[in-house]
Amino acid sequence: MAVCVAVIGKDNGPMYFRTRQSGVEELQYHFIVSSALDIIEERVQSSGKSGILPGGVSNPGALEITRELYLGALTAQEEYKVYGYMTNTKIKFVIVIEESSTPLRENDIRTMFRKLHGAFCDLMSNPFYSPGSEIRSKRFHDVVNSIVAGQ
Amino acid sequence: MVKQVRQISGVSCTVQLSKRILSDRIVAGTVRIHGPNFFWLKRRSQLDNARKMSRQTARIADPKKVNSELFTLTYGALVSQLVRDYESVDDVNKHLERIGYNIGIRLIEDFLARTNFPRCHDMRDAADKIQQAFKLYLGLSPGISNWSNGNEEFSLTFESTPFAEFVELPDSCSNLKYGNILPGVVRGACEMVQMEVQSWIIQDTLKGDNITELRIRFIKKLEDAIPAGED
Amino acid sequence: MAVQPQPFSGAEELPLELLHGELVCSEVLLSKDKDINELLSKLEFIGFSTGYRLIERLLKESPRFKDELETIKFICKDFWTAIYKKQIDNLRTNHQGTYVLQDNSFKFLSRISATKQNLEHGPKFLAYTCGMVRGALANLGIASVVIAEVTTMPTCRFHITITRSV
Amino acid sequence: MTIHNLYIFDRNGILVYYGEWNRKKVPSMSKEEEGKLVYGMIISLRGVIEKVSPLDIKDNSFHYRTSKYKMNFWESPSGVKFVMNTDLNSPNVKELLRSIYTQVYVEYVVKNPLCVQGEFINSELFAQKLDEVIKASLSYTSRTV
Repeated sequence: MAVCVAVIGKDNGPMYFRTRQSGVEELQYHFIVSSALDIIEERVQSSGKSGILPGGVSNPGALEITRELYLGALTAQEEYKVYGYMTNTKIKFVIVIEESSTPLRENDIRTMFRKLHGAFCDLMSNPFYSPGSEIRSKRFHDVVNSIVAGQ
Repeated sequence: MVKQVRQISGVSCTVQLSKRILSDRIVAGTVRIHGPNFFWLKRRSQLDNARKMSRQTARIADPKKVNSELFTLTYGALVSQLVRDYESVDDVNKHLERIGYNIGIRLIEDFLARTNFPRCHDMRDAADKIQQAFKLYLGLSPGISNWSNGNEEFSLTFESTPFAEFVELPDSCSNLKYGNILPGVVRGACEMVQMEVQSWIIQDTLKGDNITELRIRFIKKLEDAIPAGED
Repeated sequence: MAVQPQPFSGAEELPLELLHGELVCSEVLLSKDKDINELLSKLEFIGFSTGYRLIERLLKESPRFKDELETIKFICKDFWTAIYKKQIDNLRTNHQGTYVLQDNSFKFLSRISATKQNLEHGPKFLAYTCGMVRGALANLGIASVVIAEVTTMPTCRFHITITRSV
Repeated sequence: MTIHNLYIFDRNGILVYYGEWNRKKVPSMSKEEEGKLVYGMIISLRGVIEKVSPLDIKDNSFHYRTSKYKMNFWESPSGVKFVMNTDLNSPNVKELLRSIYTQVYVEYVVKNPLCVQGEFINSELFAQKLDEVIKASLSYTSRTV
């Protein structure tokens, strides 16, 4: 079950942060998301020119992680798993999933991100939304709600 | 860093603090969490594969959809520009209608050339053709309803306001008629086929109505210009 | 009789073409003192905003770009085709962040006579597209300056100078 | 077939274009005056034709012929009027006038944002495309007639 959904801007500042419950635990999620960003950066950097490295150890399949927008599981703790996604425009989505009795499949996670990305594109297409600013859209909020509610 | 944050308690300050942490990242650069060996190994292999895949290019899914999205976004950029340019929202509404009129008088010529339709003989006929034009140019299928008794007035109904599917009006624009280009287009197009009409939006999904309704009223038939010096 | 009827196509492209014509030629964007530079900057900004938002949608399903050149190639091929139904005819680069995109029959110039007098109107018809390219690149993390020139209508060139690439 | 000249009037009766290909007599008046005369004549003529018509059909085209030339009229549903003078051997040019409207007028006047409604069409591109259509029609007919 998704307990935290975050949208992080190009400048790595949060544009949207939603936790299932507000309160003290919110801070914890901020920290989890913040750490996840480091891993996202590592994963996507090697696809850019800056990642020229010596040697040539090959590991087929790893590529999917870099060129694909969906970045998969970033960290896994006992009580939660963190998943990441980065758009072509360097907007990062992070979803924290609480481990529960019915584990979510990879496809369910992908669907969540696709839904979130769709909602984000629609938000960006609103001429009255200024790109990069804090997200206050009701429509976007509704989509996130449906993700958190597991619909 | 973890410990540092966890030591702080109290909800009120947490959000702000965390935001600062997140944005400080730009200045501070990245912090590596994993052991360096693991990291480099992985990066190297990713790069290698990225090279292999370089021929695979991005593809745009549906070009036809792009047309309507491009129009929607350009129109949106125009409306928000006008909202910035003009102090009064009423002025923006007028300008949008005027732009629509100017587009309508050109669009109708293309429509006539394409379809080879003759002039409309009455409003029923006109309604039918306006509906076809919406389908042809915008891929929309508005409904026709609410005919007046004399068949001189009717409504075009849309499930939602055209070109506004992504729009959420800010509070400062509550009087903005976002789709006001449409009545202008209809007025301009009809005028070119000798029909003076009035057209206005009476329901708008952007304002919370269930549908968007465009009312069209026949005013009079326009006559050919009489040459100078004749009766 | 004499002339073979042309097959009609592209009805769905016409609304944008007419809207663009309105923006360029009507007075709606003109300030009271009819300052042409202000008009150009408004057209450019409308293009910028459109390009910035459009690229978000266009690349929703696409894999990430490898580098700057791949991004520019995308602009020349897929982006251009999506908007203008044709590719850029010629792309040149100095490999130091300057790219020259040449379109031999630019859509927004294709109805206009190639007279000297109309050449003055050229910048107005290109500003929206300059902005659109700059906006799309900006959202992809490539800050640039885009200027355009008309040599003989309907041929024109877009010069992209990268100022900062992320 | 010979095409002498072509007048285009907008829906308000203003002469917005005039072109000639094979006009042998130099006119004795200005283009504007001549335009007014031609427009006045076709409107009156159409009025008469409609009034005396034995059929209840409104047509957007007609022609009249003298012993030397033929004047052809076609009007778009939007009221743009085309008047073309041809020689007597020419077949009906109604379709030609229609294609001038759909392929040249709509494409290079209506869709050219620099062309303003009611103003004289000052576009070389339009003139060039019009010329191409006219010439194509001539070569076509000379081969088949």
